Amino acid sequence: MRAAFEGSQAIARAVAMCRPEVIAAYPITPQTHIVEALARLVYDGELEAEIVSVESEFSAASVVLGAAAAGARAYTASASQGILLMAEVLYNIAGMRLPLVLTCANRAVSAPINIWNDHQDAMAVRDAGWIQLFCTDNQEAVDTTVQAFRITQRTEIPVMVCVDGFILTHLFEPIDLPSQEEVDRYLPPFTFARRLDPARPLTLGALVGPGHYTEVRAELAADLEAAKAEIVAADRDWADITGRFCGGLMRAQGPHSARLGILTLGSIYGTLQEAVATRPPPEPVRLMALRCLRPFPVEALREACRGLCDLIVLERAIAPGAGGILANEVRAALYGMPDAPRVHGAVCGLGGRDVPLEILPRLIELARAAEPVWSEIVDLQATPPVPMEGRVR
Amino acid sequence: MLEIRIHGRGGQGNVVAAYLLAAAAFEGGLYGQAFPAFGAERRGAPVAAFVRCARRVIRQRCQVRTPDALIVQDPTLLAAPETLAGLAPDGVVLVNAGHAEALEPPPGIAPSRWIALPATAIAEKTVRRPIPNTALLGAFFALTGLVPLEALARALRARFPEATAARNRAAAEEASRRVKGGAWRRLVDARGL
Amino acid sequence: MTAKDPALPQRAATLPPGSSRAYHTGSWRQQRPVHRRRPAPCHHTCPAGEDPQFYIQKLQEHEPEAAFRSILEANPFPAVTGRICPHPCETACNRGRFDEPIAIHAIERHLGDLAIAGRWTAELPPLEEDGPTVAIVGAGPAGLSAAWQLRRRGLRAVLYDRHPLAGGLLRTAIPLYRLPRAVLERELERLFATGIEFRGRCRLGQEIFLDDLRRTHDAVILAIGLSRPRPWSVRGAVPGDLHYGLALLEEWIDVGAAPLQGRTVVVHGGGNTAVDVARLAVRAGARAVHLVTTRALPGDPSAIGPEDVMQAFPREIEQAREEGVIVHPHTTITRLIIRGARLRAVELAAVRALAGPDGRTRRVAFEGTEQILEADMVVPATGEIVDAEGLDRLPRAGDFLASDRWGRIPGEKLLYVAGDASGRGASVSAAIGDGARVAAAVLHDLHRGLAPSPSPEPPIAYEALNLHYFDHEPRREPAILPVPERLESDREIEQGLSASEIASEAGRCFSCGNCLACDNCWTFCPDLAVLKTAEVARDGSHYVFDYDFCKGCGVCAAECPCGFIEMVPEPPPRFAAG
Amino acid sequence: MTGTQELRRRQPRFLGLEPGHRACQGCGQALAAALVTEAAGPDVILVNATGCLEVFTTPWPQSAWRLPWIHSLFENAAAVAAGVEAALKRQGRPSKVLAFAGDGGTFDIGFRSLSGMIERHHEVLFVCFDNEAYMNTGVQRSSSTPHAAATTTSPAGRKLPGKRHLKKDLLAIVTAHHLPYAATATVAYPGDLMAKVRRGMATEGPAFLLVYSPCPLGWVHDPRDMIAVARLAVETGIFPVVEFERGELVSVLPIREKKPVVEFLRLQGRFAHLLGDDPKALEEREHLQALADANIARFGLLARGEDERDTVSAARVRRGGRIR
Repeated sequence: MRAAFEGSQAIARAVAMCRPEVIAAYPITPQTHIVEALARLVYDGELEAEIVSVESEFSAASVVLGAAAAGARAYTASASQGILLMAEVLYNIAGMRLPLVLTCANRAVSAPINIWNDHQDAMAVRDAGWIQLFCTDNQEAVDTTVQAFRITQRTEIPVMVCVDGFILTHLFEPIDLPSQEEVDRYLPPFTFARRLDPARPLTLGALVGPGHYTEVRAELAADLEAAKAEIVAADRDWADITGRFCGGLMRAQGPHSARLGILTLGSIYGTLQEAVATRPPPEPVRLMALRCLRPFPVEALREACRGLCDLIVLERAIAPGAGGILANEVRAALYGMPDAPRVHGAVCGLGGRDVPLEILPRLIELARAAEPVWSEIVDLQATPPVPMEGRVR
Repeated sequence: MLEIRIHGRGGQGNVVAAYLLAAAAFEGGLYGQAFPAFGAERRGAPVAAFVRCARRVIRQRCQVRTPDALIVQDPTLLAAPETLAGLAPDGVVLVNAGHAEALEPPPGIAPSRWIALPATAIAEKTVRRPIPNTALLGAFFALTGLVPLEALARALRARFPEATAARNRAAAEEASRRVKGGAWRRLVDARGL
Repeated sequence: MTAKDPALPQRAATLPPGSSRAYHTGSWRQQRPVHRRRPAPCHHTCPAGEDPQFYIQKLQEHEPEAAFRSILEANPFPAVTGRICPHPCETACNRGRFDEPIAIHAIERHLGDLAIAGRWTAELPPLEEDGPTVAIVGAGPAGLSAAWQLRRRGLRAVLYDRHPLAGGLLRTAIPLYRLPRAVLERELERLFATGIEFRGRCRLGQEIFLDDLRRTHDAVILAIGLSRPRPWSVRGAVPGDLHYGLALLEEWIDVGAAPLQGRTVVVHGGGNTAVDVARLAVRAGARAVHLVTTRALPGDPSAIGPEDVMQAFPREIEQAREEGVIVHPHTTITRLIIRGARLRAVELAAVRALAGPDGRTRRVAFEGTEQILEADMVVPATGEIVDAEGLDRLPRAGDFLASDRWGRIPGEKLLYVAGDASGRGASVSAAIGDGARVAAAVLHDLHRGLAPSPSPEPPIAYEALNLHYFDHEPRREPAILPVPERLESDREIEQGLSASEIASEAGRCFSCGNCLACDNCWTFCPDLAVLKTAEVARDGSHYVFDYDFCKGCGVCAAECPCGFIEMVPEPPPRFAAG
Repeated sequence: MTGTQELRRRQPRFLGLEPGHRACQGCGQALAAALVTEAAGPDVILVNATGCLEVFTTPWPQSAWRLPWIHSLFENAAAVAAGVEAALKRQGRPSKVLAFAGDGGTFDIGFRSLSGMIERHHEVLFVCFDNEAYMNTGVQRSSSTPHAAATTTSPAGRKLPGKRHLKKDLLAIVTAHHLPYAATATVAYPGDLMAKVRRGMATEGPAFLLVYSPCPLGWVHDPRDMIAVARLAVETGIFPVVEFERGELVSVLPIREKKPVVEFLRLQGRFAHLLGDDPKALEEREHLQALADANIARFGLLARGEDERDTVSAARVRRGGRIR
């Protein structure tokens, strides 16, 4: 059903259609609208689930951890400081291979305190052992949320769905919501083989010494690699039902002749698309959006970069003292690839700074540099967002 | 594409106005996008929201810097330079003002592009609350003919309980009768809508 | 599921339940707990060698017959000793330091009476028809006990006694109100039903002769007791109509008469016989009865030691005084005032026992403390000596026949002396114990048994118990017949305890040095290395240590209420050969 | 199958904790956990915070647990248990949820999630095994460490003799949540302990049980004295054994024969520096005695005459086993 929704509302309805049994969360902007909407559904009796309104994100993550271990489909959402407060538990959930879904309404991490969007929070936990999927718009947010529940159930690896805070969570636009019937057809009832059960008592979370720790970690690493196929399959099967495709591991658009590519994460992709369409650059450009940050889709990325001379990695996060986080991972991924493109690192939109259409020419300019650009914050001098100085004609 | 910026104060239903505008556009068969200038503002502070309408999917997520239309829910906001900032050369302004006749357009804006309306008074009469947003929307749709008023009515019903929706619809209709229908039609045509 | 379950999801180091059982933490141990049974004080002090702790346990386990049988191993007359024994076991009882001792004698008596009522018997081996036979002279407690022990090992014993019936002083010298004869008869019947022979009216040196007995039997035990009164006079003077206490007592018990009607009687002596005579005097209608003894009353702090306290059982002295006997402690008779042949009065003087330079105590009568006590009869009861008629050749030791502690008479083969005649008597229980000890020696000398066990292990100390697990609870005292009723009949004075009172008393037992089956070790083991057994384990406990997991912390030993668990160093590992 | 294995199979007792765990000799926590799970099992799910208990029961590849058991982190046992409980509730499964943590995971780092769990009224029995310091990391002081006790981070120094602060009154904080059931117990009185576990299990809503669990390593006492130390803590008034319902004191374990605190101190190396006759030691001794007396006065711990529920009666044994 196509209707106009605020992103958070649409995500909440998608979660509800996946029939979660336990939902736990702690309020933090800009995630709040999602959890409020879910609470409303439960309190109105439209959703049969336990809502656990915890005293901290730490407990939110812990509650869904326990619920998943007890064999319940579990969901939580957070952002920014919340994700960092959860960090210890996030590693734990993945290490224990507990299936559950978390929506991260991406937001900057203080200090300075800032409630607006960037990707620093998701980046901070990218090595926790989770699957991390980024959404370019709310339609993808909805579709990816449904897919996430199937992926986590099949892989026993937790899935973090990253949605740009405010820019998507608070964006009101027309969205195709799946029908309950479609979701039920796609998503089997939740089961968990290692469920806590007195009838079959197991010990979960044992102490593992040097003699076996490596093997357990290797198991997780290998299974995350293998999860790529499951992520692609989940997207394909969902497309078979809804006709909507989220790009599997990553999206790419643009002519084969293009020598310049721009790779980004999340909602900037739409702005770049619009910019290319409305302000055609002198040379063709290939636009790419990485959907799957973890596991990192090395093969897909190399495939998408074939024929490029320059690749600009545009990202909304930074590793102070090491440049762009994604840019560095891309460089590593392309290392040793025959005719690998030059990789330019571009950082923008930190702490919610508006990324206007005018970003495109700046990027193209960047790629013209004689030497590859290691890392540059491209919107340092950008026009500040409203309030701004008046220009009355 | 038509880009609209709505200025108001926290608590005046600024975001709701933006969402309603986009929802009405959607109901009228257009693609509508709305989002607030996400702030940490509290009640009373100046706030802005953005709306885009087009006949195709709108992909950009950036803010509206050069609006084709401004909806100003509180005339005192006109004192702040950013309120009128970036208005397109042929852009229009709809202002809520108690004494509409007394309010002159600033230099550089032709009277034809300037309409003041006692929306709060209308709201107090119809909605029985001093929330001018739906009255302003009614007037805006009448002036631009962007979508029929019925589309706004559907959007109102989707968002509010029956009675509230009806009262707001009354406000919109009352306001629409106070303005010259289609006065700004040319702007809308010029934006391909 | 200690082994790996193939169906088990192994992902993320998931583990099967209880799999730690494959890991034997017992290898950490440097010391290990063991059950070590140690004699309870009651067991250690019982002259007859009974183990009250054990029979109280059996009673609590609802096995009264097993409890009774355990007594029979040491003593064939629980119903008798339960009545007349001074029960030193109760004096030694650890519970006495906590609140009051267990009423052990009442429990023993209860079991004895149950056995009589239930006609319970011991399980014995068949008699060795052509095996050795042992002659026992004297069918008193010591002789009967020796015969019983020999019988328990299948040997034939023949008892000879000068009286027509067996029992010795149990029959002739114990007042009926202390030991109803029916009780004695039943226990003797049970004894003789096992094939022990009795030949009455055989007085040594008249009907039977030692040499004949030694010829016709493989061994001879002399259990002849002390039947001759120690000669008595005061500065050589004796009244014309002198009656010795023991004779009066035997006559009274036999025919129920004594020439004491209306007379003022002074009994001289502080032993049980003296007290019994004083009490019979009361019953025989004496006007007044005085008991004069050089020793102190029990509990008198001025006594310098046990040897300065009356030997009679405290409860008997107490009852005698209740009945009107006037006791003169630390007093002696210094002169008899006789007119013609008749006694008119006795002169008494205060006496104290003093430790002499040689360490032995001597008694001194203090000049100037004399007083005159009008009396027309004085009855000496100052003890008896062995009647050596027909035994002239045998070595003597003072009033007794000489022997080693196993009863072997020096220079004689297979000739023994047991009981009072050996000087090892002092009480019926002691005589029973001595009879058993001598029997053990006989069995050994006849190659029918091991060497008599050496001196027993010391009893477990009060401090070795963990008393946190016990609460104070009063001892149940048997009912005592009121004085008027005592005097008008021979009814038994001390009553028994009811079954429920007996159960309560048994419940007060600390089970010193033996398993109480209280579950403490089972409950408190942090390593779950103590296992409870449905039946009694080999070591007499109700628990088994699982050394695969015991780390040797010692909590079980510390919290065992009974001192039954001991920590011992871990033995060094034994390496398999090759 | 050997005799002992066969005998073990036939034990008339449910074991939630199996032997072969790696606890120290005389570990009070191991005993406490065994007694608690014996009383609670078998239809329960255990959630265990990081700590000695977790480490010594589940070193891969062996687990000492006979019950479904999960360990997540140090500070979130209550929250994980809340999640398990929510799942069971949603699925209509009847099993009961127990959360285990040491004093660190309860008084300190785990307190936030404990408070949240109780406030949200989850039907969880939270059991704190209180051994009064961070034993798992090598005996560092916690907010549960008693005043003047020596730990590696509150050593018996020349200037400062042991911990400077008081033991946190956690029970007062917990009962302030107005929860249905909260109590203290100790390994020295297993009957009382197990009865309280059953009461906690029967409680609708959150229940809290603080179990005094001696640590021979950290308290520096002979392992064999484990029970004696716990018993003296009660008999001196140092550790009040009490029971609260809806924040109201409903019962105590009365002390029949009160013991001087010094008897308790004397058994433990962590108080060794208080046994001398220098003024400082004397003052601290008197302080601890005063604290014990204050407990006794506050909770009315002295038995009036002989009470069938007092310290002596509660410990009493008889032939044929303890009344369970």
